[in-house]
Amino acid sequence: MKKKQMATVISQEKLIDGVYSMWIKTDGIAREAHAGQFISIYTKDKSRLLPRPISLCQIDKKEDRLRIVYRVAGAGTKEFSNYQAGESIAILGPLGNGYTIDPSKPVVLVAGGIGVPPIVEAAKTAKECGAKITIVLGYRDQNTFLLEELKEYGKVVVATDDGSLGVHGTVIDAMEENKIQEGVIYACGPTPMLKGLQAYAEKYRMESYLSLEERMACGIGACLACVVNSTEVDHHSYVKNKRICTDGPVFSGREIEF
Amino acid sequence: MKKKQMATVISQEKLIDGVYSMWIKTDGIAREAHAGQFISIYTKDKSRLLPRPISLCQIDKKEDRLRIVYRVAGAGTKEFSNYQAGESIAILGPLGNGYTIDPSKPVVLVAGGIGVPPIVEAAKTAKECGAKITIVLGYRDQNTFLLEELKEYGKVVVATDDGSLGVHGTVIDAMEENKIQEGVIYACGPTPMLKGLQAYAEKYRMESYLSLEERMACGIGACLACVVNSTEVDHHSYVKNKRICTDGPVFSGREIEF
Amino acid sequence: MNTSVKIAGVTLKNPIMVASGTFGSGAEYSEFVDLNRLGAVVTKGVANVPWPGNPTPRITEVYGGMLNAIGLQNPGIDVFIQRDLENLKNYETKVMVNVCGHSIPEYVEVVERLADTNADLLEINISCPNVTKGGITFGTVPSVAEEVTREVKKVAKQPVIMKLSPNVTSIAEMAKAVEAGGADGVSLINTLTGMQIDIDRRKFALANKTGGMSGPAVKPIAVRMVYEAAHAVKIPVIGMGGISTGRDAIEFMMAGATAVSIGTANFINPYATVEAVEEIEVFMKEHGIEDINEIIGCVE
Amino acid sequence: MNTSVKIAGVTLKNPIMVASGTFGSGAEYSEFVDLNRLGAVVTKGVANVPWPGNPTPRITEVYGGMLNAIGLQNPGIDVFIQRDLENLKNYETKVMVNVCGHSIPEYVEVVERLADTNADLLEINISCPNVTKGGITFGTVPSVAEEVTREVKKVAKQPVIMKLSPNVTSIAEMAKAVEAGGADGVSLINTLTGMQIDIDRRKFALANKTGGMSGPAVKPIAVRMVYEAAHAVKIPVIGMGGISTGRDAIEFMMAGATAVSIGTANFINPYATVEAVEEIEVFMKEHGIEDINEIIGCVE
Ligand SMILES: Cc1cc2nc3c(=O)[nH]c(=O)nc-3n(C[C@H](O)[C@H](O)[C@H](O)COP(=O)(O)OP(=O)(O)OC[C@H]3O[C@@H](n4cnc5c(N)ncnc54)[C@H](O)[C@@H]3O)c2cc1C
Ligand SMILES: Cc1cc2nc3c(=O)[nH]c(=O)nc-3n(C[C@H](O)[C@H](O)[C@H](O)COP(=O)(O)OP(=O)(O)OC[C@H]3O[C@@H](n4cnc5c(N)ncnc54)[C@H](O)[C@@H]3O)c2cc1C
Ligand SMILES: Cc1cc2nc3c(=O)[nH]c(=O)nc-3n(C[C@H](O)[C@H](O)[C@H](O)COP(=O)(O)O)c2cc1C
Ligand SMILES: Cc1cc2nc3c(=O)[nH]c(=O)nc-3n(C[C@H](O)[C@H](O)[C@H](O)COP(=O)(O)O)c2cc1C
Ligand code: FES
Ligand code: FES
Repeated sequence: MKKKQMATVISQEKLIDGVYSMWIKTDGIAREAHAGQFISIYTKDKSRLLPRPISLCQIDKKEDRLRIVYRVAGAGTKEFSNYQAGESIAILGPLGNGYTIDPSKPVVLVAGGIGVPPIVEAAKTAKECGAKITIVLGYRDQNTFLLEELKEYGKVVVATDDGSLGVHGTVIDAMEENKIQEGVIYACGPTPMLKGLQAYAEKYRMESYLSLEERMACGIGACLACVVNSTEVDHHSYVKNKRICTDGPVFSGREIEF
Repeated sequence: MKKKQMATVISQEKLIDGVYSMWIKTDGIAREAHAGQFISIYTKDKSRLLPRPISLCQIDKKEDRLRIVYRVAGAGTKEFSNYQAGESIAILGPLGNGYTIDPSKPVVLVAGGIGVPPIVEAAKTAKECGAKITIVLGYRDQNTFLLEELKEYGKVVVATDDGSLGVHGTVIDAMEENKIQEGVIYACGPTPMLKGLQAYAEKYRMESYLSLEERMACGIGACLACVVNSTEVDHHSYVKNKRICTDGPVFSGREIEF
Repeated sequence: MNTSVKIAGVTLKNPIMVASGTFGSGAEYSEFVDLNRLGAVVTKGVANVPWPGNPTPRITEVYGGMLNAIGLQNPGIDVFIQRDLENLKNYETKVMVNVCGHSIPEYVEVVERLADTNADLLEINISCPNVTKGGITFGTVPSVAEEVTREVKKVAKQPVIMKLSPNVTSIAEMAKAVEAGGADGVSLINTLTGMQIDIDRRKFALANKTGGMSGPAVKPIAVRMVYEAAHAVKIPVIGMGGISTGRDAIEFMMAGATAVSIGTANFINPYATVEAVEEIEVFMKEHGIEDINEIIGCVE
Repeated sequence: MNTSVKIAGVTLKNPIMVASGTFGSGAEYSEFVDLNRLGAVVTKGVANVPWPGNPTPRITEVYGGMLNAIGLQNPGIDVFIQRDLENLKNYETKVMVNVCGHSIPEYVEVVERLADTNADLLEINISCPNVTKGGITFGTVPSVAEEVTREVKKVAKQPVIMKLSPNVTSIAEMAKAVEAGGADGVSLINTLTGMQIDIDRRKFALANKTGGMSGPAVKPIAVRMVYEAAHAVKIPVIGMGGISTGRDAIEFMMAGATAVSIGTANFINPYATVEAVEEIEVFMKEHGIEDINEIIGCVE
């Protein structure tokens, strides 16, 4: 069940410039969460009132802890980056549908930039199911994060915008180069990347599951802020507008019209 | 010169329920301040933007430190009461005219409730000038604060609303009872008390200097929020509206029409 | 202690309602709050047919609130009656249905379809773009607002609450106009039109350029308008705009509101509504208020 | 890099001015900021004779801003010219004098008296209570606003900027009306009328019941209105309402303002104006903007 609750920061770590990793202790939210879901975090600065949606990077059900990895994009995430262990924060979650991993087919995890974090928990889940895992990661340059951790879960292919590491180009370029043409794509990253993957999946007749982003207010499907055009009518308004916060954030590539 | 600057909380202490004492280290403000002046303190909670005016209770010029004593009246002062040593706070000051003690006449310091704090520095100043000092303090009940400290500076007479300590009644009752009819009154406290003192001073042909309060925005005389009706035209608008933040907060009893 | 209030003959167990569009049709928030605790559930604006709404980004954050340009996305009256109103039959709370339209016939059609449903009250949102008048809203011209009211009243089986836009020179004139048209009550304020520009990208923050401002930042304007409307008309006023707590609700009631709606605050705290109900009870106890109706318009 | 802008033939060294009533006549803030750094100093509203203003409390705090009901206390035009304008001669900055009145003859009298002074621009505040029209403000009826403009223009020796009230249905109509009356520019927004009630004491927070809302909370409404006004008229627009920083100022300029005023932010940070001047320069460097005039109205 979704709830708003106070959680406690366990640890905060800077991964690279502008990207932070935080573990938080929840009161049951972690126990109910799974890969691909997100929480919304409230800021303390009262000039900003809406919570910030952040994906779950790791879920430790046993200890009821969550890990998030986030980029400082504005004042809200800047505030988060200043939290110290012991700090009490308000969160809402678990939100969204998350990834449903099909272990019977090769699992292709694809992520770009700040889309990498949710792939960690997805990889862990896939590995637990015994799936065959390939991981494709796109970064701006050689300042990567979570890369070493992800290597534990399967074969990792890297692409960088500036060519300083791995394939010079996008994750799509890397996938073409490595002939990754089988299995199911589970992806998270910027919209152009997801659009590219949708086409890639169609080209090779792969299934794809893409995690989308949009500005959110309620996070629970009530306000209709966070819609994306869908190929079929949605089950809320019957107008081909799916709600990313509840129908998603993970959608089949076939559901979405970018 | 007035300035806005960051200051550092040195210590915070609860005096009685709801009344706190805080020492802060300033960057020059304390050095330029004197008794009866005030500072304005900004809250960190961004829903509240205007600073809170608080009188100076003690001034340590040598160490560039100030002491304030304040009552939790609302959300702003509640926030202040949670500050810990080391906390950085924004302050504006020194503001207002303050008391000009005439050491050649008996000094009668009168304060009620949360008007007591500025009397401490006034007493110190008067003592340094070698004045004869009588202190009259009004409290709600026996839960007094700053009383012991003030006893160092002169004879102290106490009145309480419920009679649990000293004279049962107001500071005026205490003054009548103790036949305090000579010298100059320097006072701070709630408006009804100041009004009573104005009349008292007239009755016994004493001079009086009263420290007033009003809601403030700028604190420096620009916005005209904090006016009080005066007997003579003011030198800003020539309409008998003196500005408490700059023409005051201390006024001669003869200047004011309550 | 009595917390119940009456709006146009309909008794609410307490004055706390939700603001249309911020609470869906109750289903989503029922995971957080017991809908039975609310005075009424007010549903998202519904039209005669499904509306797709505006392109994204549909919302952005502003100091102390937000701008929205959802564009009244809704499934249309058919699905609404079958699914949303049906679901609300499971709760012991009143239902106010918010109605939108591009033209008077569209409003009338929706109101007619609601006649034999479990809707207790109708709230007519006249801040919708008016296609017959070139996109201006029905809610900014008194004579047009009066006309909508009159036509809706002709067919309505439930009491009609007209929801007023704050983007007007005189809210008192607007309230009087809809009262003259036969309204059974007014609710206000809808959102204030605002704009935000992303200066780094040189783009509007919202795809729609402008959006409606709501949240704590608008409260002082809303309280003033509720006060003015309550002093202009005899019909009851439902107050909203920036209410987050029970104390905020009481401020609106003292200004003249008979009931209040909590909107944007639900996004900030999904428990806001029930917490407000509790806070009102605490306030009443502390101040020895026997009947909440005592405080309505008590500050003159 | 050019930061200077031109308003009705008057060149400001940069677009940062102060909002009338929040900066006195500059003297008080000169202890904090070098007035020479400002595009212009805009003085507190001045009438033909001294006005005592309203009873206290005159201000109260609201979420993200404040309400004020100072009531235009001012020393009258005589003292103002002798003392305040005289003092401003010591600075190399432009001076815009804000003028208030209860009737057209009062406005005209003040404007005539300013003819041979060092005032560079006149800003006519038409949000004052209009005694001849029973207390409504001049600034909410287009025809009345146009008339004030026309009469003032007849006698004015300096360019006339009409300061518009946001408490209207259409700011575009108001801007067009004063343009038709001959205004050389418009400035907006003045404050939004708001109200606050102290529920524990069952009293209005302000002695005047209502007050004008200002501060960061009103910014989205102000940006929208500046955009609408700039698209409605050809004369320059001076934008204000919630500006605290250089980036806020740029947002208003991108919406169509040629210059901007900083008001309530001075109370929150007395250095706000000069800091904004600096921040604008930083933004221009970062974004390779050679001339600030490039960005005026650049977001369409
Ligand atoms: C389902 C979901 C999961 C997300 N997971 C992560 C994550 O794991 N790690 C991470 O770093 N970020 C994640 N984001 C993005 C994150 O929510 C935004 O970066 C954050 O809200 C920005 O807040 P701010 O106050 O720092 O910046 P703001 O000042 O609010 O905005 C800064 C910039 O971020 C953009 N932005 C603001 N809100 C959103 C939003 N809701 N979605 C997308 N962009 C936004 C704005 O367009 C603006 O350009 C996720 C977003 C969604 C919707
Ligand atoms: C010159 C001056 C010196 C002061 N010195 C002290 C002091 O030494 N110690 C102390 O405890 N208090 C002092 N005060 C009062 C103090 O400023 C207020 O209690 C404080 O601003 C309340 O802020 P808040 O956010 O806690 O409460 P709010 O929620 O803002 O208000 C709570 C209550 O306090 C009242 N209030 C708010 N602002 C003011 C104000 N500016 N002046 C008077 N009452 C106000 C309100 O009417 C309200 O009833 C002084 C005030 C002035 C003007
Ligand atoms: C996301 C969102 C959607 C809204 N949708 C509607 C709507 O469909 N119909 C309507 O009359 N008002 C709608 N409103 C306006 C609210 O009902 C309410 O009048 C306004 O938000 C002010 O209240 P608040 O500040 O408590 O949110 C909407 C507001 C928001 C924030
Ligand atoms: C205390 C105060 C006094 C004001 N006095 C005047 C005035 O005399 N004349 C005027 O035209 N506007 C006056 N205003 C309005 C401001 O000039 C400005 O239009 C408004 O406050 C919005 O800007 P801000 O949000 O930056 O403060 C006053 C505003 C405040 C807060
Ligand atoms: S954020 Fe409200 S519906 Fe998705
Ligand atoms: S607070 Fe602004 S003049 Fe006193």
